[in-house]
Amino acid sequence: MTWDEASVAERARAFLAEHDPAGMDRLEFLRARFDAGLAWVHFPEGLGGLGAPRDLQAVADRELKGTPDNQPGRIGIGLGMAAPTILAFGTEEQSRRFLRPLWTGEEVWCQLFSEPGAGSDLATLATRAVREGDEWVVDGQKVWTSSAHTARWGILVARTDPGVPKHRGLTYFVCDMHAPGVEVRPLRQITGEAEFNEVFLTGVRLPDALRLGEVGDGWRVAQTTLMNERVAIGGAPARRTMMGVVAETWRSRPELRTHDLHQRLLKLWVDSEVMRLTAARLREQLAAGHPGPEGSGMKLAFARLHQELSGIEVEMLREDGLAYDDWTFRRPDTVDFIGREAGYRYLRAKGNSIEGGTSEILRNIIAERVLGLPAEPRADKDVAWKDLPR
Amino acid sequence: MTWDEASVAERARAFLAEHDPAGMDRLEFLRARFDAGLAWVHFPEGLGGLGAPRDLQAVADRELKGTPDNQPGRIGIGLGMAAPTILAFGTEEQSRRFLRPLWTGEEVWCQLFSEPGAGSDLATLATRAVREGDEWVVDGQKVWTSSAHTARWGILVARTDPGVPKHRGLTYFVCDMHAPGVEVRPLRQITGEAEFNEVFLTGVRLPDALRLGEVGDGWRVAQTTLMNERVAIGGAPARRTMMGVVAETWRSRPELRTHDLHQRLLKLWVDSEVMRLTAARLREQLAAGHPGPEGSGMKLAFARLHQELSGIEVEMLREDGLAYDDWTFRRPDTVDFIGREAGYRYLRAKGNSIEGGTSEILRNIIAERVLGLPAEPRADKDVAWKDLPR
Amino acid sequence: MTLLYTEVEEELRAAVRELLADKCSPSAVLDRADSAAAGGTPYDAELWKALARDIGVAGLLIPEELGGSASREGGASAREAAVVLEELGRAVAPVPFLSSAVLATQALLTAAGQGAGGDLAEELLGRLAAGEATATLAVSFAASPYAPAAPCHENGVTLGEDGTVTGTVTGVIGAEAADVLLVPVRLARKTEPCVGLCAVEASAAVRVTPVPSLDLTRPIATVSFASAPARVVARAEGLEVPWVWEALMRGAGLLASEQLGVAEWCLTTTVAYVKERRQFARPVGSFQAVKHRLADLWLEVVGARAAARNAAALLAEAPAAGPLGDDAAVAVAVAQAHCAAVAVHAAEECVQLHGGIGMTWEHPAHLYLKRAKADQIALGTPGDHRDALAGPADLPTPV
Amino acid sequence: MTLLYTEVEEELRAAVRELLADKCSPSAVLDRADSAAAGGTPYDAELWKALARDIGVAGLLIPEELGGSASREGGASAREAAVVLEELGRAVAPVPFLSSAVLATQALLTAAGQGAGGDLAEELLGRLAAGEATATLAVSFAASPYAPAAPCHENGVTLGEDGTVTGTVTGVIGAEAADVLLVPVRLARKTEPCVGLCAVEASAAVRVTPVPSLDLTRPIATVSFASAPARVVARAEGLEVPWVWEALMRGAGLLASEQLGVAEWCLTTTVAYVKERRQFARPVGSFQAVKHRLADLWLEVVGARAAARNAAALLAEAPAAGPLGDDAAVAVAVAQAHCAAVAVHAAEECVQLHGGIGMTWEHPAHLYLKRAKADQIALGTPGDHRDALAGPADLPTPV
Repeated sequence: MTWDEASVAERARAFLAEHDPAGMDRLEFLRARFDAGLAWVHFPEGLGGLGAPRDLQAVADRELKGTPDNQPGRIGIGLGMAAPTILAFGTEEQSRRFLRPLWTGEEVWCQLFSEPGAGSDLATLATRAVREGDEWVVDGQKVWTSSAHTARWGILVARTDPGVPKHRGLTYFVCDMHAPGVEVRPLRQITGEAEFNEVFLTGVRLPDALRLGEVGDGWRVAQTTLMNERVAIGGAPARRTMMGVVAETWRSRPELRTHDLHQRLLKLWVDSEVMRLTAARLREQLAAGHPGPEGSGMKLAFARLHQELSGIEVEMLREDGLAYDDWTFRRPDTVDFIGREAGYRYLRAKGNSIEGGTSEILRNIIAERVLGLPAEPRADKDVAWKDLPR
Repeated sequence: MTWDEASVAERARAFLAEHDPAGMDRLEFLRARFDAGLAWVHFPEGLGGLGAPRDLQAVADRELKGTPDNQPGRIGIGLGMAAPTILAFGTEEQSRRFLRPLWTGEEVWCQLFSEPGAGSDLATLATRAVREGDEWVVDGQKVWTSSAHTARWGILVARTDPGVPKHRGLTYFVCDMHAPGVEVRPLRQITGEAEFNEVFLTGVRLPDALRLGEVGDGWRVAQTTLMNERVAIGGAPARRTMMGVVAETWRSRPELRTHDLHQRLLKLWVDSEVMRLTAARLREQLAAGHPGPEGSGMKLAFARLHQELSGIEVEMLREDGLAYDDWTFRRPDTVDFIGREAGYRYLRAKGNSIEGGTSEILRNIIAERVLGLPAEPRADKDVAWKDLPR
Repeated sequence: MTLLYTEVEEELRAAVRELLADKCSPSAVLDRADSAAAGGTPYDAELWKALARDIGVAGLLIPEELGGSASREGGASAREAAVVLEELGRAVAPVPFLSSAVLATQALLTAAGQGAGGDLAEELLGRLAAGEATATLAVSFAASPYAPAAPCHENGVTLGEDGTVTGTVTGVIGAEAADVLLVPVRLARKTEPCVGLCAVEASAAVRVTPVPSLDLTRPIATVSFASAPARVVARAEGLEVPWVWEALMRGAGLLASEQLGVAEWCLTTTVAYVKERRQFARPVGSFQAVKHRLADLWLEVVGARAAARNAAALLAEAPAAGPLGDDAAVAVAVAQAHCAAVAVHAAEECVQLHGGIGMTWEHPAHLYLKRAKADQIALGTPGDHRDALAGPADLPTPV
Repeated sequence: MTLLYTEVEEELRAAVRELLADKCSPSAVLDRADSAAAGGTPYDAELWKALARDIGVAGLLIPEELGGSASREGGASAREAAVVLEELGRAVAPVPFLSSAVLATQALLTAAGQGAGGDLAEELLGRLAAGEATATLAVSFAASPYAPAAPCHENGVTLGEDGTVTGTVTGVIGAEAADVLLVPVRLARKTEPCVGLCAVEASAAVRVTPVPSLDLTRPIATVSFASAPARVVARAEGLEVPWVWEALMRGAGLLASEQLGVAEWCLTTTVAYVKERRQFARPVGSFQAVKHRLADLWLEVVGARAAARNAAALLAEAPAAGPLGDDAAVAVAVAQAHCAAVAVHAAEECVQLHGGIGMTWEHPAHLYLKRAKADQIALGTPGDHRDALAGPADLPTPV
């Protein structure tokens, strides 16, 4: 059948009629919602969806408002990055095994991509995976891994063939974070928190059944993950925005107002509104099935806006801007770019133009893939990875 | 002898005592001033100077204030570019022949460097000079040549050996603008004026005596010219500045004032002041004999400032900004970036980041020569010019 | 409401673009600009006739019952007018669409909505829709929709007892092409300040003096009325001139789409040029600094499209006449504040990245630079529109 | 007057830089910041002693006759203090130079110049010059030199009949390291508003409460006086507190040199990193977009040096006490408006171009980002300094 607003709403109401959240265990309710295809309606039936248009998810969410949710903040990487990749490249078994506990939040996921020596140039990554019979033995170091300490699974890109050019020798795995040889160390950031981790992989044995996609096809699989990440970071409609937070400060502290700040805030208010409209138009395009290239652009705009706004807020606060709420070295479960105080927002926003693809890389992508400008002369395209200059 | 402020002032007063400008022909006065070494005191004796420190020129100028000048606006290219190059690379005969009429303004000079196919990448220029006995036969097309129609001489870079890499096959000449085969056509700009010309060189015969520097050494000679050009454009202390002009509009038209414009103008006033101080510090360094690399930076700052200020002025003028003073296709003798009306200033300023080295090229120069950052991978360094991809 | 383009809109765009490709090449526009600078008419009457009549762009905002194509049920609206303006901007086409089919038309629609003099307004709208006549609103193109004073006071055109108007208006666009001039006037016969909107047919009593203009493809002129016979289209008590403010606000909202078109041409043309132009044995467009600047510019243009579409969509939903709601007013201000700056930035980058050739009269880049800069001033500066947002955004001005 | 560095200044710089290279490595600074965050003292007493006594930086602004090295004839001046601040900024050195040797010292110099209480001021200046004592000015580091209200009113520290002071001051730098606190007070015994500057020796009656601060290497603290014994250094009628304004203005002018030092470290460190760091089999610093950004940043730093030197030179020429002339005031405002922004921009580019590593606590980049951002607020924001220029620049504020 083809789904529309009415039929999805109908199905959601029917589901609620049979499952009273008040009367059942939270997890049972979420599992039932998944099985009813109301988790992500654009996923196939049997995998938490109905094969319906993506934009009808809003209808299901509206109908199920107020019922227990899967705490998306805790499992953002699973929802935003692992799930679409598993759906696109996973086997039937893999999808059935992983998607349900991923969505219900029973199993947290993390991302094992970046390495100290491979940031923007991810494809040079050095973590090796060597095949031994039905297993792969993985050795290497990953970094910038959020939730690694709470994660059950990790999406991992490793080098399975150093003898071919860097993009061709990679393979994509699901890493068992409970396997022997997986060591997680917190990595403290300039905010004082350790939102991320370093992950050391030493002789970690992964069954071949945890491979996602073909051997040597890891780069293509990873692209799917990264595209989804950027849309997730830049594209989502925000309830509470950085502009809203800063405007609140402006309204509540008349004594801090100057024409200098006012003119700059008005400009940024316009920029925020333009970004909101651009994101709305992007979502319309996605819903209409022809995704525009605006995705990577949104993350660019988002980072610039967060950085300028949070910078103005600290400046505006004067003496209060000289203070910082808390330098304690802790490990937050969830991340809120606009949470805590102005100083935190300012420092945390600096990461927005680095994490998930630096703004420099995003500009390259736009220039080459959207505008069709020629690539830089490349020295590393056709050289075997092991022979690259280091 | 070593010159100081007192002795230069003394010499200037002595010169004036012997030469009463009121009592003699303007040109005679200028020739006498040149012969007295008071034209450019840092030039050697006999060539219009005293071999004195450059900064003592201010003393001579002060003493001779109010006497006939050489209309520097008319002969800027001769003074700013040709003269220092002739001094550095010319033979004794060439210096004696050219410098005096150059400085007095009897002979106007122009620059024959850029070509339609060789702008930022000047070294790829295609104008050929082929040796025939004691002469060179020149064929090619030059562009962006100001004063070409009034010029007696041009400084010319031409390719004398296409068989070697582009930088090594060039030779520098003084071009006789009255020679047969030199055709000058005005080139209209977006301002409506034709401040520049296209120059077509067809079988132009130049005696070898007009060669400046060694055969094949043209690139090095041209560098001297270009460095002097950039200092000339960015470094000179200005009586009337773009900031001054725009501030005048602000003061005289209270009804046009808004906080938006006010905040932007205050920022630019600070930028102008910082540029003035940077230029002053640069001149101090030059006078002290250790020139800083600030030179190319000044031209960058100068262009940005002119463009932002002239853009604000047109916006500030509202209905008056919709008008333009005059679109007549004419050929001005002198150029004044801040002359005429706001619309002209806005359009003319667009050229400031292109002429005499684009801002992009200047940033490359700063990054590589000042900061020592690695050059881009180059495909054209060791290839014979004739074999370069086109 | 959608921010995308509908199929109907894309068809309209295709028709306009095809016509412009045929009749409005850059060199043709440049030739006309030259002749205009030499005293010729700045507008292309033949091109305008083809647009207005054959394609019917003159009636996009005029209700079907008056001969136009606007209607609530699937007819045309501000959305279609916006698409036309995108194309006209992309071609810097010298036609009086904005002055006649948007500004003058909006003034008449507001007047018609008011009853008094409605018949005359409807008659005029009919002539405009049919392409029989071209009009303009005799108000300075630099007037801000937020300016407190009524323009008919600034320029002081008065309607005499004898039914003729006298006075001068400066900074008017489209006057050379106008058969009918709509001018806000003061009614002399009243002691009470009372204003009106008059329709004046072009005649010997109406002198249009072209002014050398920054924008070569849409110059301004000074219009002087010397006892010119006039008909009153609408009256109002007090100093309010709703027909003017409504027209300026809606015009500003649609101007954003013209600015989008200008910016798109500049981006596309520059990208194409840097792919071709080689320096240092590489395409200029392969240098990362150039690529990053064009990527940033692209992002600005993407934002401009979203903002311009939003303004057009909300204007399309607003009543044809009468004051705009807050949403529409905010959408107009946001679109102007953003798109005006983007068009100027795109044109400036276009000149810079073309290098020397971009500074020459022969290359069309300067036509776009001049249009973009003039549009930045037109119908309120970006600063005016930002200031207007302080209220709706609840960002109070410092005291 | 010269904008270059004199030989004497270069020798002083070399001595300071050598000491800092030895005693103030980034890791040492980071360790101290950690311990400070954990409640330890934020300042390095040993390093400060070496600077103050062995090199004698504490007395650079104090006249020779009082044991310092300042004099009109070839002695030290604001120029030398500026060079020291460049180096301290380059090392984000945790020493109370700005709070004691600049702000407190300037307040005392102004007081001494005024006669009344001059002896006490001179005695204190002698102790500071000798490095026997360290002081601070108990005024918020965020106070603007242009703020209309006297800070002693905002925080309301009062001097009682019994010669003790009571009250609280927030946002004070250098308090943890201060043996003497100079606090502007209201004199309780007068009905006429009358203010004074008091010297309070650190004691149990003076509570210094560190505040978790954005700037880890120069945190702020809250200072509470509970009937603390105080000596009056100076008095004034009305609400004027010249000692405070003069100190804040001169401090702002010299802070520009610290900002220059911060910006230089960030530029130099980033350039070195992008030369080493390879991605895509090339040094990151060979990518043109990175090169152009660093070229622009270099130009900003060049301008910052010219502006900071100009401010230092004009402060050096100004009388040690008393109101600054227009030239010096303009130089201070220009230097702050420019250098504050350059330091922040340089630190932000430093973090960005280091990529992930720049976001880690282990890398020193964040210490400079936090210092630069705090300095932007300190002693007047760039906006405050720009507004102060409207008069001298004759760019009247819109009404």
